Amino acid sequence: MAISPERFRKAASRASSGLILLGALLSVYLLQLKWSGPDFHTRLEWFSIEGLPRLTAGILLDDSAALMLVVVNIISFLVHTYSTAYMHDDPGYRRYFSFLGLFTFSMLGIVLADNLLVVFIFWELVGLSSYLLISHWYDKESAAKAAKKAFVVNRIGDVGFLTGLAVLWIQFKTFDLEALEALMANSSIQNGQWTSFLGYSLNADWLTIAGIGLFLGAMGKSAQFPLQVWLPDAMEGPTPVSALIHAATMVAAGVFLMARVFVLLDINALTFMAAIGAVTAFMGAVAALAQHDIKKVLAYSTISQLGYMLMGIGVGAYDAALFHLFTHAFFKACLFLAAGAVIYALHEYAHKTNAHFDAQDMRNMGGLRKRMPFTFFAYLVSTLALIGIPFFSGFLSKDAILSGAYAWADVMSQEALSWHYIIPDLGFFTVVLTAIYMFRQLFLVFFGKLRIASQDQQAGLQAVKEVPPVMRGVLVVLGVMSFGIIWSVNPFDQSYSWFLGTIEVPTIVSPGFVVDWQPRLIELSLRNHLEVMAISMAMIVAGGVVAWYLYRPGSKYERTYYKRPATMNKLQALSYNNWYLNDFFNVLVKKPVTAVAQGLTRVEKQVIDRAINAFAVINVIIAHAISWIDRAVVDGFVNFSVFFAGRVGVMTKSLQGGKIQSYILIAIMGMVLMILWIIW
Amino acid sequence: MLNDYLLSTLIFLPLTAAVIIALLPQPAKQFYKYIALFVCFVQLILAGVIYFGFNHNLQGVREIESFQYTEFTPWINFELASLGKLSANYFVGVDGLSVTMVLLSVVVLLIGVVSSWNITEKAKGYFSLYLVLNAAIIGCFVALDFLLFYLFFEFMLLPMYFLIGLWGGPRRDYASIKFFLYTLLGSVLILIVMIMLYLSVVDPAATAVELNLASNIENVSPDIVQQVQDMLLARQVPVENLVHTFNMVYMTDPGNYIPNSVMDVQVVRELLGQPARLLAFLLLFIGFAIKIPVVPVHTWLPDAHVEAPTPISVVLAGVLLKVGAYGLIRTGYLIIPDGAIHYAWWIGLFGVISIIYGAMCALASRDLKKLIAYSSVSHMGFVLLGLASLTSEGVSGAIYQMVSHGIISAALFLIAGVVYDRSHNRIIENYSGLASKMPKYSIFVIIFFFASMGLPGFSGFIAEVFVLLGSFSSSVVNGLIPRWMTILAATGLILSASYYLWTIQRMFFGQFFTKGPVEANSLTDINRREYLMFIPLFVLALLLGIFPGLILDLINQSVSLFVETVNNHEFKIPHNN
Amino acid sequence: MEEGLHHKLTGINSSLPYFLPEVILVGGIILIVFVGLFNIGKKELLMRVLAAVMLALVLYFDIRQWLHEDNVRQLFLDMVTLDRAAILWKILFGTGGLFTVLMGFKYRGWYDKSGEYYALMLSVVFGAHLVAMASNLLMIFIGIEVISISSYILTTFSFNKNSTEAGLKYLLFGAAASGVMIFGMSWLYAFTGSLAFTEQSFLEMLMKADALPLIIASLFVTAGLLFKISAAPMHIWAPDVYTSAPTPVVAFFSIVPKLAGFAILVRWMLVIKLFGFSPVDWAAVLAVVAMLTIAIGNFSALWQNNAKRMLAYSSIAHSGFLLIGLVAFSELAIQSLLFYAAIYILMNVAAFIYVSYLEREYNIINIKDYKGFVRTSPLIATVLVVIMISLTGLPPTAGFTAKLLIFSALWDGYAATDHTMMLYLLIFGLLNAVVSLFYYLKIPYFMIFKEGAHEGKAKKLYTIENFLGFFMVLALLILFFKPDGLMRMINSVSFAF
Amino acid sequence: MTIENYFILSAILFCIGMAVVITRKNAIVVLMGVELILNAANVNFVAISRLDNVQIEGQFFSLFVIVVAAAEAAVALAIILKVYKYYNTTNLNEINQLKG
Repeated sequence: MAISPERFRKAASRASSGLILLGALLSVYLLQLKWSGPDFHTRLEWFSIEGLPRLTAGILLDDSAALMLVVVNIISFLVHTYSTAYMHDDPGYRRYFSFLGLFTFSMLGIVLADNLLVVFIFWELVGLSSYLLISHWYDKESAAKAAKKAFVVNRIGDVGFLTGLAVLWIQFKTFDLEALEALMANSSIQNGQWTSFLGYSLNADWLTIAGIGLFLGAMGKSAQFPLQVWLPDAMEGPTPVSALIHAATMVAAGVFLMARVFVLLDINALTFMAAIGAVTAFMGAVAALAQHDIKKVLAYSTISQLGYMLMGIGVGAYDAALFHLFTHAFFKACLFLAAGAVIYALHEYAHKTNAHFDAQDMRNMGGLRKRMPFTFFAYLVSTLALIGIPFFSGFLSKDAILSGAYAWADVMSQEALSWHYIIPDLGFFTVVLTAIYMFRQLFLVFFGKLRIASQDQQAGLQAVKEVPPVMRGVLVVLGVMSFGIIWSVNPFDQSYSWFLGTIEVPTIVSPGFVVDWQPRLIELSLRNHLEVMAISMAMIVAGGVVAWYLYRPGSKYERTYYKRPATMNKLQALSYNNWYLNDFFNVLVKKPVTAVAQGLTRVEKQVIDRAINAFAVINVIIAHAISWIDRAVVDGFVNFSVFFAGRVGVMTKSLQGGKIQSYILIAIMGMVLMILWIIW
Repeated sequence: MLNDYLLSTLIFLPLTAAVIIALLPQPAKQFYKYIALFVCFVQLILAGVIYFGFNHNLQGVREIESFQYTEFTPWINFELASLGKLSANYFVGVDGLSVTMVLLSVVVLLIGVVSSWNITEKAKGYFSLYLVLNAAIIGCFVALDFLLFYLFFEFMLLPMYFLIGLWGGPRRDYASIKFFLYTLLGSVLILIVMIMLYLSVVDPAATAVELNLASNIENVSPDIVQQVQDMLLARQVPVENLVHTFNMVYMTDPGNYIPNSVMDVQVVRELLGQPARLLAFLLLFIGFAIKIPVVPVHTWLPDAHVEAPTPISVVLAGVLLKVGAYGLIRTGYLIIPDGAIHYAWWIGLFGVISIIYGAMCALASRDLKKLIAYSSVSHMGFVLLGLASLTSEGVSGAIYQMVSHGIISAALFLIAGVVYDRSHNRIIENYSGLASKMPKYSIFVIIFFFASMGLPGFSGFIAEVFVLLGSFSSSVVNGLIPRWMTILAATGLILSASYYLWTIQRMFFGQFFTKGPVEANSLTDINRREYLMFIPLFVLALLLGIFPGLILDLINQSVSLFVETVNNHEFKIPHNN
Repeated sequence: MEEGLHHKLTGINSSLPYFLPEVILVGGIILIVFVGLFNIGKKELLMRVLAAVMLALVLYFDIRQWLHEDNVRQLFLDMVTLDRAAILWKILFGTGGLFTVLMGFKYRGWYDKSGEYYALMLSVVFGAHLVAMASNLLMIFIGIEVISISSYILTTFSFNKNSTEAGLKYLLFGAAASGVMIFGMSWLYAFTGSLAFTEQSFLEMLMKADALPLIIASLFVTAGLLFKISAAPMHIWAPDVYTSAPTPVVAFFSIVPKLAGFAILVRWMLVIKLFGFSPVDWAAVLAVVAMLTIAIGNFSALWQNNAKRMLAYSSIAHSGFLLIGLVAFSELAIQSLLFYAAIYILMNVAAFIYVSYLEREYNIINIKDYKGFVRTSPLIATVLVVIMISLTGLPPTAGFTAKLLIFSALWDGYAATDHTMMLYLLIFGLLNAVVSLFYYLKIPYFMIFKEGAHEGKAKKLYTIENFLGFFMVLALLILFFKPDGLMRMINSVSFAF
Repeated sequence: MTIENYFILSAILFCIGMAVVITRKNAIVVLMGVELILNAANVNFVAISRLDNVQIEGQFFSLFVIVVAAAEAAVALAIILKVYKYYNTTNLNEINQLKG
């Protein structure tokens, strides 16, 4: 793509879309082949280091990977198609598509890799393409900064990932997932020592550290607390990118990774993950409440949903989490692309009316429902899916997670009241918040009047036009995927879902795991399904009511929204600023690092030289005589060792006073001293 | 026939060319660079011959007969009065540890010539000095005789001194003298150890000849060597028949040490209250650490880099720093493995400190070149950490990192050179939004910056990952490096991402403008010659990132023997509690 | 009585054939002084050729002795001992003398004094020959005084204010030093009743002597010898003399009298150490002296602006390095000392040749004046760089080999005796090699890095002394790559320990 | 008279000579101081030589010392004359152009 000449830009982008479509079709075919069949695994020898098992790289295709393949390919294809329209005037068009291609390639790499090292490689490449795509409009300072932030924050997670890899490596000397599973099953914990089949032994805590380390990688990529700060900023990238990378696929890679290594985790790591997931889900939802940027709301919502998924994995609801990953991929992509359509339309509008306003700020929107029906319906459908209304996909998957979480709390607390219940409770509470912020957005964007037009009287709502057919088509496809019926015959019960029916929860093999933990979870989650559904329905209704009350067209909020400052009170500020995490990072990490870095430079410059000077000061007797020579020293001999050497030199040559008798005296004194020294 | 003299050709070709350039009359000025280019190109071809003819299964390291392309010519032989004889030989050869370094140097030196294309001022001196430097570098990597190694090691200093001092930036005087003094200090420390070693080690083959056990050196069988060693241990060899040797391979064999000599392996001699061998290792370590450079003794590097002309920075970072690490491997680790094990913790610590400290300083640098220079400090820290771990992964990673850093840092300094050539200014704040003004250049910058921060797909990733894995598993395998060091070192990855990305953000992204003395119009995109330098480096970095086997296959056997040798050394470990 | 006299006369008579080089020297001195009386054209050249021929003859006979004499010979009633070590030293003196004579004497005064100049040169060489062979305290005294008195006069041969002042200082200091020395000798005579210091009885008597007087006496004598090698604390005369004397004389001073001092010190140390029974720990004393000398030489040289004065201090530092051989004092050490001495002659003379060439042709006196000289003559610049590297002791020059050997010897001495002083000296000496780089590098630094006024063609490049210097530099390089020959020559000298 | 008395005499002479050398400012007087030192040695040599009647080396030595001292004095006086021509003084404190 990058090397294709400018005039073929359209053709080239179509070709790449076509290729991805081909990929998508192939992946569907693969899914067909693979579905319920045995796992497909090939290995190629990659390279070797003497004395160690050979490093291999290969493809491991199991059900989840095959599904993920389809999701990635389809959404990527749709986004490619969408982008041909959305980006079509952009000067960086070719660059954009080549990076998009790079991204799709690396994402597929993550999905297919059979080897954690290879996963890590593609993991980084995905990060790179994310970096490049966020900074697509690199001349925007904020975009450049956001890209940097995304990469650096991800790096923090990567260090954890690497640590996890390193622990697995020293125990098992391999990164191959299947081999790891087998070896992990063969390792044992005795007296707090974790001994592997190969005979290496570590403190049992390292098993947890390995799990948490890998999870740290996922935290970075999937924007989990406290590393979620980069995702909202990443919205500086083009909207299709946000849809593909920062909503549907890349950020889900963390969840996917956790699913891949699920069997290797121990109970502490899982618990940690569940807690982090729940907290993130809650925090993301809160942060989404007070945003004004249409994409930021969605970004925080993504964070929140990713929190759900990781919580799902953490509570052992592996299948539910993956299920939510897939459903979420579609409806969130749909939401983003619809938001992109809105932005696109407003851009066109601004262009037409020569108005200057922020096309992403919801304060400028309103009433778009009438002019953009397609977009509105796509938005509506996927919003409903996100909130978890029955008949929509999100309902199925989210309820699966929640019931899993509830069952988990039961199991963990052994039916007694313990802190474990906070986790499903946070999950339920998030449902309320989700309903509130999504309805808020829906009302503010699509209902009421176009607020920017009320200020700019010349051209009203009429000037807003629906987006081109290509984009509309994409929205339709994605919108359809949000219906529950696609995923389950019985829209009220996810256990009827073909998805959950096929995906089996793998058995955790890490040593020290309670054997009946997983069966009990499944049993309990089947039992509490109805309660959970009831509660979450109640929550949604509550949320919907609150949202209607607060944000319905004509409400006080809606009327004053156009002129509304970013935040009105402390609580909103907390939400708007995403719990002040950025400042937290600044104060806790960035400032000290910068300070230390500058301090070290200063140390370089001053302290070392000063130390040498101080050393020289020991020669007090001669120091004064020397100072003027210091000033006279020119031409590059200004070096600290010269200070010292020079001082000695002046002392020695000052013996040379010019008076012959003092020469003799010095010689005699020298001899006398020597005699005294010998006699001593 | 060619194979017999391949390494010598590699060394003496540039020397000859340097003399030719020096003798050519002034009107032949424009040919100097072509001669230099031709010579480096021939070297590349010869190195290619070495690469493809290299037998992967021969280990070298401590087995004198499994070195390849060896050449042996007696050099200095005379009696040392009451101590026996002194023998230094012109003994060169490569094994897996050195062959990679030779390949790397040849490539980087060729790139260096290309990037010197615009040097017209005092071109004669420049190119002849460059070629002398070239010869010394190659010599360092192939020498198997300590004296020969030391000769080449010292011989690098002077050309470098002049190259920085004559063609450098405004503060070149200071930088060059600082460079010279620092490195000379280092080599003096190495000299002490060299004296200690050759007075303690005998050449069993030559001694056998002296003892009339064999007619000449070629006829000495392993049995005879064993016999000599037994006699040595039993103190049956008359003093006048001892042949003191500088042979670095013999120095790795405990059997060749004279009983009760200073470096003796059986009895721990003490110097200044310290076991002599440990002290010797320490001296070697400090000596080479200056060259690597390791943090407390690194301050010459930023100055030298900032002031050096671009091609010299390229060679300095690409190859010269590796000489330090290579020297440490070849001498410190192999000859004094007991010291290496004893000080492994400290070496690892200094590695980690270098990683973090270098990255911090890079973060605070305002000068692009200084930033890259400090990043070199940081990256060479990984080499040290990998070596300290003494695991296959770690050591392979360390050597891989040397190669990788050689390629990538060369490219980075070329990058800094591109801006400097055009605007004579390297202060990061003076630039913004170069991506719009110099798009192709920016692409290369981003590629190499990411390569340098260890992005997978590039060579640096493999290297750093294996260093980290190695140092992490060290705690289980041999218990040398604690795990927290690895985790700390891994945070260096975050820092490197921050300083590179911050630089990209400040210099290349955003609206285009320039400040200070920078002329906006002078900033033109890269030309064909610069492409010619960037593309091979890019291809190499990528190739090595995707097919690590290209290098690992060469070094595997040697590294495995190296690790085994050092870990299971038969030298008595001095315990001082 | 009669018989004794006869015996003595025949002894003297039979000694004469082995005294040929010295006889030639004396003859040469007389001849040159005689010819110098006539005022003829191109007198300097004639004198120079005459002196060179004489020295070449001396060298020839020295070398003949080297080739034919394998035994130790006591000559002139045991006043002098001719052994291979002495012959080797004599060869070095002859070579050094020849080199400096070839440098010429470029004084342009109202009256040509070259006759006296060369005659005095030869007499210094003569004194050095005597000293090298001396086996009697009287012989030491005479030899040293012959050297000294000639040197005093030579110092003034610049015929200017400074030169005369330096001559006076040199003389007063030297006179005091020799006074101290013979006072010490008189005490030794008192202990032993003999002046033949190499004899067994002398040693036995010394061992019986009281410690304190013995210490004082032997230190007094040693101090007189240290004066000749300009070692601390008896070095103070050197910088003044070296600065103001004519450059060839300085080159000469830094070689022949100094090495003569070492020649006798080696012999003297052997005696005074009393097989290790000496009350003085000579290794420690000399180590301190060596360290002081190195430090004073190096550190003072750092601040010198005058090239000659810098070289003067550098030669003091080199005395310190040579002293290391005496500190270690093993066979290896003395051989290394000889090697170092040989190399030192080469590099020092070469340095002075070019410094004096530049001084003469370009009036370059201060180091700053060297600015940009590389543009005038890259060849000379390169040669000077090599010389400076050699003086610093870096490869690929013989200066490195010399340092390597002498430090090896010191290390071996340390390993054998565990004398901590030696270790300190080793470390100190090596670190000082780094310090010395500072000032040695100054000349190349100014020559090459700095822009200067020098332009155009080199003047009078093709002179004998430039060629000589060039060959010396070549020799320095060759002796690095192949020191075997010289070393084998030195190896054939055996030292009884 | 025992031999010790000669030693004491010579020691005193030596010290006086040294003191003169160090303290007196006139170059010629300093030279005389040097002569005193030499004579101190001579006294020793001759005195000890008395114990050794066969070889009388000490006496020869002192003869040589006297001769050498004479030569030295001749040279010294010549140089001092020269110095006087340049400096118009023989005060050693003022003859210090060379230093450092």
